[in-house]
Formats: sequence, structure tokens, C-alpha cells
Amino acid sequence: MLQNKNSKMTLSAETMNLDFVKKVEKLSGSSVRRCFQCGKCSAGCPMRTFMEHPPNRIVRLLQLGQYERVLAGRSIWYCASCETCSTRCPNKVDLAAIMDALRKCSWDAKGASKESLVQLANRLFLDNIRTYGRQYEMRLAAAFNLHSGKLLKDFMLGPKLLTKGKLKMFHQKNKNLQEIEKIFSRIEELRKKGEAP
Amino acid sequence: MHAEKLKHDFEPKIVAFVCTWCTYAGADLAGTSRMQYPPNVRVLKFPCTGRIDPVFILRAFQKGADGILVSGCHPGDCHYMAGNFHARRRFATFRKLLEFIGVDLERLQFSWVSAAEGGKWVEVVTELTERVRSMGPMAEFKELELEECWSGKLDTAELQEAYAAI
Amino acid sequence: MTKNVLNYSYYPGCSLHASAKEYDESTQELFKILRIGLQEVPDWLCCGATPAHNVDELLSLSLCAKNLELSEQVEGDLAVACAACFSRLKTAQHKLEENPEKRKQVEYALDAPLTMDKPVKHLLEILAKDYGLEQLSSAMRKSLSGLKVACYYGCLLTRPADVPQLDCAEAPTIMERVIESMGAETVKWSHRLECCGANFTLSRPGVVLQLSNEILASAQRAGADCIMVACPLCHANLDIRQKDIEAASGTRYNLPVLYMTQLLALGAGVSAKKLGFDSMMVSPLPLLQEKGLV
Amino acid sequence: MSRIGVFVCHCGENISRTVDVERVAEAARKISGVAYACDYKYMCSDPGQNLLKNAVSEQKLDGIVVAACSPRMHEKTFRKAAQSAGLNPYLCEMANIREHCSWVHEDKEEATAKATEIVTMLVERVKMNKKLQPITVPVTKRALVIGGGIAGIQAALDIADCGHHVVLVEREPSIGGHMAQLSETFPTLDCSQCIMTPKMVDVANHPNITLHTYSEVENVDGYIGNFQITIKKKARSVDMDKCTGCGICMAKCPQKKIPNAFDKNLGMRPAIYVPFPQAVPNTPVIDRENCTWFKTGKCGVCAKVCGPGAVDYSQEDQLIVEDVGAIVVATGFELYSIAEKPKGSMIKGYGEFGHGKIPDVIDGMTFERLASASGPTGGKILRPSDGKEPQSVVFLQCIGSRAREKGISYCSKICCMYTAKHTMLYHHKVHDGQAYVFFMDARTPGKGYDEFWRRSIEDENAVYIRGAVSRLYEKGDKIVVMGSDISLGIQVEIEADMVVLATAVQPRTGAELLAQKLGISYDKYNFYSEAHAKLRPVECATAGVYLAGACQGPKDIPDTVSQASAAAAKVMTLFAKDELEREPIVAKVDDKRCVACFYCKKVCPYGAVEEKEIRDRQGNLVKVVAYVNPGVCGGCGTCQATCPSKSVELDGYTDEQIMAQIEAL
Repeated sequence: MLQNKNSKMTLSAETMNLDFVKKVEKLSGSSVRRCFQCGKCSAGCPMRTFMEHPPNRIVRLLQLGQYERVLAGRSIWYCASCETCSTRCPNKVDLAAIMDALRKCSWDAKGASKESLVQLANRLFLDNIRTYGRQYEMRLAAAFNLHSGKLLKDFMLGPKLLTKGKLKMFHQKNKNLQEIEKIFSRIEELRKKGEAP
Repeated sequence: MHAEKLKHDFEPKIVAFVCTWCTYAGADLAGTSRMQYPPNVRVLKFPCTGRIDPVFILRAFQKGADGILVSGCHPGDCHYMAGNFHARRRFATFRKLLEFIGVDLERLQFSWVSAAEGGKWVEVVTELTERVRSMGPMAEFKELELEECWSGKLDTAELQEAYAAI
Repeated sequence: MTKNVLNYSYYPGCSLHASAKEYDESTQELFKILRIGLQEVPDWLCCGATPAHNVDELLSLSLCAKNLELSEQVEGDLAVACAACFSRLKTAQHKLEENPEKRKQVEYALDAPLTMDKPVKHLLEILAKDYGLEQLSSAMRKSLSGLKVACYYGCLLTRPADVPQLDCAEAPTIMERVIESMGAETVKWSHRLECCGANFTLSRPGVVLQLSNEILASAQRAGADCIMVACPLCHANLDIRQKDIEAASGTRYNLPVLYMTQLLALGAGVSAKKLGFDSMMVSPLPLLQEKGLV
Repeated sequence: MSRIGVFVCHCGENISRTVDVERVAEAARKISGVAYACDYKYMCSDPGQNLLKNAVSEQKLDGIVVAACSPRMHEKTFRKAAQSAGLNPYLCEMANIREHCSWVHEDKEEATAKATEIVTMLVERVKMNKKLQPITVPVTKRALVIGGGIAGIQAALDIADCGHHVVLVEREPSIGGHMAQLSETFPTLDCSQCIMTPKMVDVANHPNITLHTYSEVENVDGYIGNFQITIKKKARSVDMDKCTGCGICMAKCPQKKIPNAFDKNLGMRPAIYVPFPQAVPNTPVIDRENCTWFKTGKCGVCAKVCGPGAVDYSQEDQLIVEDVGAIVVATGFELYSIAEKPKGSMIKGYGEFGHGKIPDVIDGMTFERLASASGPTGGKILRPSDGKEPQSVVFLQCIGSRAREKGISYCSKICCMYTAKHTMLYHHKVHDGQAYVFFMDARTPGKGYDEFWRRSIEDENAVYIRGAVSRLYEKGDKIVVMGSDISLGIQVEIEADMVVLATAVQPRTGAELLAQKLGISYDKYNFYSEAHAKLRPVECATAGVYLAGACQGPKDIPDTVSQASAAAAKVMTLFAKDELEREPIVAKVDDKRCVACFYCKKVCPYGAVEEKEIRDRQGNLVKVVAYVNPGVCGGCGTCQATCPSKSVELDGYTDEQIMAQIEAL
């Protein structure tokens, strides 16, 4: 059982989940093994200070099949997808894609991660698309504040934006909402059949 | 173009004992790089600093040198593997002796200048020249030399007088 | 009415209909005066942005593919204003061309064969390459000379190297070249390509306060009068959050953050009133007045 | 009265711009002993040289000073010109008034004065110069190669192919060295024996190679071109001429349980044996310490079964002398042992890894024997303790190497690569097994090396963990490895079936003794020292001795073979002439003054100083003096400055010459 992020790691064929690594490699389309831990990704990562595991350590943990440590941490949710790491990696390890894959794994595992706020924002965002077809920032922000319990977050900002015409109180729905719903449901269907990750 | 040259009251005579492989070549490099340094130095070439006999230094002081530089390859770079180490050990002892007999050790400098260090050669020579210039002429050994000359000559007025008195 | 020199289908993206409406307005005005036709893709939908690809790549690819399909209804290459939408659409094209397995899954989701051939172009690309810098220069009615602009690329216009292919991923010049053709002066600065904090603006605003602060500080160090952007999210973080950033860092910046099209349109002679300057949190009007541009 | 000529060069304007060359020539004319002085635009040009030559003969000059550029530039040119005019070249000196004067000063007055003084000093010096003749030494065109590993084999074959005779001395009963023990080689995974054995056979069959196996160099006399080597041929107890290599003696030997060192003691051999089946020569030796006949005087089975009657218990060690002109030292390396070391040794073992007492903790060479198709397990990876196939193997790098505490601070250079190779071999042979490697850095600077290392991770499943291991201990039939992944900062524990240590490459035990015989220098680890780390990497400072392979420092096979061929090329260069000619800048001893303190011998870096006996006509020893062998002397002059009785003189730099220069200050 994982005590904390620094607790001792026992390596063996059983404790190294290499199937998980293969899954991440397939989802991301990037090799994990190719990384030789030069640390360039962490050196340029704008979000490094907010992460408990810097990007290179995420890859290292993956190489050793330590998926629990990766998913339990909130680091993957602090990746901004800025693509700096992938652009500069000397080994063509697409870390941004690996982060996407890890987030998907964590998302699917539901609640594996400690980071809930980012997940909440993501879910509301996707729900918005399914319901309206487009993003409506007012609704997104309001829903986020409601769900996160931070009712007064950016309280002062809202009215200002409204007067500047930046937030729309009312909006129209897309005419092709049925088609959009179909995309969502067909993807769910594919997953149920096990034909898509 | 050239900076105004300062005229000095005293131009010291500097003698450099150098090895042919490193420092002599370094001085050559200063030349090919057209670096400038005071013209007071006279270079004596040796195969290796290991060949330099302390007697040469004494004799050079006697013959009017005001400052002496001994320079060879950096430790470990000796063309003959260890000559500069022997030299270093020899001169460590020799300096003590010079100090004992009252020579200001500021007049005698040891340094390592490699074949690639034209700049360092210029620095070392310039520094030593300026330092010795500020110290003034090296009188002690020249007086000794004069005395030797005096005692060597049998027909000086003083001697004639002395002989006459006997 | 005079004939257009170029025609594009147009994908504004969600932000341009809301928080970035001045980007949309100025784009429309600029293209009108340059005689470049823009026709909005009917019923376009959200590209999925970061949240979609963050947790559900298949959804992200499907939404983009759907938009590409919708765009086929309108003539002309697909013009995209938002850097994030641009990045998502290009990535989708790139990945679906590369990976037949993913392509098959997306085709199932859309229940239609994929139509992927339409070139996706960012406005910068249209202005610099299709329209041409010389042409742009000759459209100048009011030189922006004397205005020192810090061009801010952010993450998604250039990265990763093999996807957007707008310019060199690490040392791009396309924004500078475009705005210089309107007579503006650009500054050399260090944080052109750094991340502003992106969509953490909603969930973890502290991140934005820190990262965007460094960007503003860098622009200020370089002596810029204003920052020019081509991405609504960057704009939101640097403009809307600027007051918060100033409060948190204890530094006064007062750096107007302008959309590329606002500045270009101003130079091309569009009336300032049409460019939405009054809807920005850090008003650029005092600066523009000082420089004699409005 | 001497007749010196002074030739002042303008060097275009390079000198004459800042030095008034005419005034320098004029001043030179006034120096006593100067018979002729002139100046010329380009002294090194043909007309310039002719001017010099004509002056030498017309003015009957007995010494010349060319005041021009640095002697490092044109001394050879002018000495040659002097020689063609009939003047001994060593009576020509150069006064450097360009690099040391005109180029570094701006004031014309000062520069001219300085140039004049430089010329004066050189004039005084050249008066004291002596005629010198180049030294010639005859060359025996036979080479000695010490060591029959890949380095010695390559050097011997190259020299022999060039038509010169080679004497190859090998300590073991067979040539082949470490390379014969290897399974496959990086970075191509060629089978070592497949590429090695043909070369071994070439050595045996080469008409220009005399092979002495089971032999050692006993004594070395002489100097470059003229060495006398005493070789001890150890008693083999088998007549090499009679033996047919049928092997029946080995099959019938009743004593069969002797651990075979060639197989790192994993396999057994009889008392009469060849170390491995492909041995060259394929003649057995009797291991007298373990042979029943030699221990008890009973048995004699091998002699009885030997058809040609080759077994000869009465053989004795034999001393033979070979004359050679050059020596290639290729004695190779040995691996560090983690066992406890005797007190006082610079090298310490590893208690934290069990001091070599955990049976399944083996070294890299043992792993090679396990992986070798001709090894004791037939190429199966089986652990020594119970013969089971290990499902997890942990490799530890830098054992001994880069560990000052253990007495070795250098990098052993080959371990990163062979460990990567081991993980691949293991993966090829045990598909489900997992290899782990604990490493500090992966050092892979070689053609195709880094790609090879990456392959072991990316394609062959090796898990590399950056960090050194703290301790190993046994737990049941497992070995617990306590390490840390330093890129994670997390402790790592692995229960391994087998642990392989990449132990340091060290010089052969006793390497210093051979060096002392050869008179070559060695570093603090006993690796032999090259004359110059960059520009003379194959020569020893001792003339005529060359280095090949790991005896000089850790080396892999490609580097070893390159150096061996380079050493062979150096030998062939030496053999290209019948006589060795060299600059006569050598030290000479005045027998009369020498008091035989031999301080000179102590400081000579070349070992050129010998002890010479002086005898009267009746052959009675009068005294012993120092003698500098001109073939060996490097010409540094340290002996002269050291000599308390002033009885050594370095030609070309005598006290007289230097004092004359100082007097002219």
C-alpha cells in the first residue's frame, strides 16, 4: 500500500504494471521507454512549481510501471497542455500526449486523483458542449462556482464583464444539437462494445 | 595612435630563463599575436627548466640583471616528463638560500607559461618589469662583481700604493 | 460592391461570440476593408478545447472532425481566429491522417466518412502568406509608427513543431512581420512563447496570476506600450485578470492587451469605434490617443 | 680568434619596420670575433641562403648567427644551408629578433638596442659552440610483443605481415587473452570466438612469428634498436614438437576436478589440460601443483596413453635470449575483486556486497562465461548456487571504478557497454526474465554505442535505474538489492535471483615489476604511462618501447586493436631504416670527474644513465662511473643541473655556451 509519494518502491515483474505502460503508449502514440531522463521537460514546464511530480518524474514512474503513484498525484491535472515539453524533447517523447492519456486513465478510473477542481471544470465544459453545442462562459463559470462551492469566486469580475458585453446572459442553442448528441452517444456505444479506449 | 610612452629614470634589466617547448613557444606566440610588452627582457633558451643550474641565476645577477624570470611548462606538461618538477624542487630550495643571503625574492620569479599562453607571457614579463623598476637597481651583486674585479687586478693605484708601503 | 480578392470559410470559435467579441468584430472589419471574404460555417460547434483532449481524445477528435465536415458547406479554406481552436483542428487533421485506427473510431462516431482535405488556416497565415505582407503594407492608411508592440504567441500558435506549421516553433516572427507591415515597432522580449496559465483561469486562477504576471513583467521590461495577441484565452488572462495580477504581485503594469486584428484594422483605416476598444478591461484608448492613433 | 658571421634579416618589413637592421649589422661588426656582418631583405629565400653560403666559404667563417625569426621557424633551414657550405650545422645559431623583438615592441630605438643585445648574446654563445655529429644507432629489425591477447596478436600480425620477425611472449598456456573468454561483443553482438580464433591461428602459422606461450619476460637489457630479452619458458611437461593435440591425455587424466580459471572456476578441468578447446597452441600443459604424479610420484597415466610419447615429466624451466629492436607491451588488464583485501593495499573490497561470498553475486566476466556457447553451461544462464535459471538479474555498474574510497578514481570505460550487452544476452536467453541495471551515468562515447545502450532499454526491456546500490543481502534463495532511483528520489528494493557486478578494470597484478624491467613509467594505479597523453599515446617515454591495449588504461576491443596497429606502425617506422639517427643533443659524462654518486641516474626520466666499469689493462676494476646511453637520452639536461661534481655536459647546451650568453648581458 502506498504510504506517501516517497515511500519505498519494490520492483518485480508483479509490481511493475507494464500493461498500463503499454496502454498509455498506445493512447498517446508516444514511446515512454525512449525517455532517458534528461529533465528538459521539467526545465521548461511552466507548471512545474504547481506539481508534486515534475514531468520527467511522471515519465520515470511510468517507465517503472508505477501507475498508482502517477494517478494518485494531482500533477497530471496541473499540466496546461502548452506543448513546451513535447516541442523540445530531444527524444521525441510526446509528453503532452502522454499527459492526455494519463488524464483519460484517471478520468475513467473516476476519483483516482486528488485533484477535483480541474476535473470538475472539465466535466462542466464537456457537459456544456453536449447540451448547447458551444461554450457559454457565463454558464460555465456559474456552474463551476456552484459545484465547487466557491460561490463568490470572481464575484467582482462578473458584473464588469457583463457591462463590457463579454458575458451573455442569454444565448441560443445550436440547430444541430441532435447531431452533437449522436456523436456523444455513438462514442459511448463504441466504448461499451470495447472498440474504443 | 600609440599611447604616449612614459620615460622612466630607470630601465631594469630582466633575464628570462625559459624552456624551449613551452615558454619560449609562448613568447613566440605573443610575437605572432603582436602583443606588446616592455623591451627590458632578454631570453635564454634551454631544452628544459630541468637544465637550469642555480649558478646561472647568480651569475646573471652579478652581470647586471635586476630581475630574473624562470619559466617552463605547466606541471604535468613537461616535454621530458618530469624536468619541470625537478626544477621546481631545486628552486624551492634555492629561493631559501637566496633569501638567506639577503636577495629580495621579489626580483626572482618562477612561473609556468605554456606554448598557448602568449597573453600570460606578456603579463608575467610586464608585471616583473614594473615591479623591479619600482624596486630600483639590484646593487648588491654588482658591487660584489666590482670587488672581484678589483681584487683581480694587480696594477690598480691602491695596490701600487699598498705594495710601495710594504 | 467591389469584388473580394480572397474568400474563406470562417470558424470563429466560442470565445469570439462572447468574451472575445472584439476579436470577432475587428476581424470582420479588417477583412472587409482588405476585401477578404469571410463566411461563417453554419452551426459550427465547440472544438472541445483543452478539456476534451485532456480527458477524452476521441471526443476531441470527433468534435473537430464534425466541424471540418460542417465547413465543407462553405467555399474557401477554413479561417480560424482562435489559437486554441486552430491548434485543435490542426491536431485532429494531423492525428486522423496518421492513425487509421483512430480515424475509424471517429468515422463511427460521426456516422460518416471523414472529409479532411480543407486547409485550416490561422488568420496570421492568411494575412502573412495568402494576402501577403506587401499587400498588407499598401493597405495602410494610418501608420502605427511609434507604437511599441510586444507580440505574444503563447503556446498553441507554434507548438508542437510538426502540427500548426505556422512558423518556427521556437523562434517565430510571423506576428512581428505582420504588425511591422502596418508601421508598428516591435520589441524583443523574453516571454513571447511562455504559457499564460490557459484554462486554469477557471479552476485554479492562482496559476494564471503567477504565469501571466511573468509575461506582463517581461513585456514591461522590454519597454512595450502594449501586448498583441491572437488568442482569446491569452487575452482573457492578460487583460481581464490584469487587475488581479497587479494586486497579487504589487506591480502596476497598465499594459493594454490588443488583438492583432484590432491593431491591423486601426492601421488599415477602420474607425476605432468599430473595434471594441471600450469593451476591454485595460483600456487602450489613452495609449492610442497619446500616439495619435485615435 | 673566431670568425663569426652575422646575418640580419629584414623579413620584408616585419623586422625592419621596428628594428634598424643596418645599425644592428653595423654594431655586430664591432663585436670582437665577428668577421662579417650584413643585412638582407629575406634571409630565408634562395638568394638569402646563397648570401650566407658564399659568406661562409669566402670569409672562412667558423660560426654564424642569423638574426631573424624564431629558431622554431627556420633553425633547420639555416643549419642546412650552413652544412651545404661546409660548416658544421651546430655552429649556426639564430637570434630571434622578430617574435621576441620587432613584433612585440613599437619604439624603434628600444627595439634596435634590444636586437643588438640579442645578437651579441648569440655571438658570444656561438663562439663556444662545438661541432656535433648526428648520433646513429644500429637497429635490430625484430620485435618483441609481450602479451598474447587481442592487442598483442594484432600488433604481432601487423609487424609480421610487414616482413619483420616477431617474438610473441604469452604467460598462459594459450594465446587469446580476455577476448577469448567473451561470449559476444558490443556493439554488433558478433561472437567473440568467431572473430578471434582465426587470428589466433594466423599467429600460430605465421612464418615471421615465434610464439612462446607459458613463458614470461625475465630480463630486459639494451636500448632502442638493441634490446636483449631473456625469456623464461616454463616447463610444460609436454614436448610441443611431438604432441599431436589428440587430447587423449586429458580424457584419461584421473584428476578431473580442478576449477578452470578460464571459466572463472565454474567449470572443471583435468591436471593435464588446455584452457579451452580452441587454444593456440593446442598443446596441453601439466598443472604440476594439482598433478598426482608431481605430488606423489605415482599415476603417470598421461605418459602411458600418449601415442607419440610427448609427455615429459622431466622438463625444466628454460631461459632463452632473443635480440630485438623494439618492444610492444600488451599485457592487458584484470578485473577488480570485491573480496577483502590485505591490509595496506590501496584497493579495498566491498563488505556491503558480501566480499564475494554470496554465490550468486558474480562479476561481468563470469556472466560472459555463462553466456558463452562454449562455456561451462553451454550458453545457458544458470546461477552458480543451484543451477537454476534466474528470473530476475540485477546488474550493478561502477563497482570499484569511480570510487575513490576503493582506491580507484578512474572510469573503467567498458562496463556501461558490456552491461548493456549483458542485459540483451540475458533477454535473448531468458525471455520472461527481467534485467535491472543500477547505474550512475551511461558512458557510451563510441561509434554506435549510445544506440546500442538505448536498444537494451527500448527494445530489450532492460530497466535502468539511476543510482548506486547501498547493500546486498541474502533472503532465502534471493538476493535483496537496496538501491534508490535518484531521478525519483525514491528508494528501490529488488529481490533478485542473481546479481552481476561490473567490476573495475585494473592493471595486471605485478604490472609494475615488468615496467621496472623495461624501464618504463607507470601511474599510481600501475597502468603504463605513454610519452604524451595526446600526441604520443602509443610510445613510452623510453625509446623503442610501445604500448598496446588495456595495460595503458581501460580500453574496449576497437580501441585496443587501433592502438595495437598504431604501435605496430611505430615499430615499422623504426625498422624502416637500418640505423637510427637523432639530434646530438645528449648528455655526456666526464669519466675523470665523475664521483659515481648517480644523482643523474635518479633524476633521468629516460633511464638513460647506466653504470660503467672502468678497468685497467689487466682487467682490474678501477672505478665505476655514470654513462649516458646516447640512444636513450632524451636531452633534457636535468642530469647536468643536478650533477654535484659538474661532470655531465649536455651537448648544445653546455655551461660554457650559457655562461657566455650571460656574460654578454
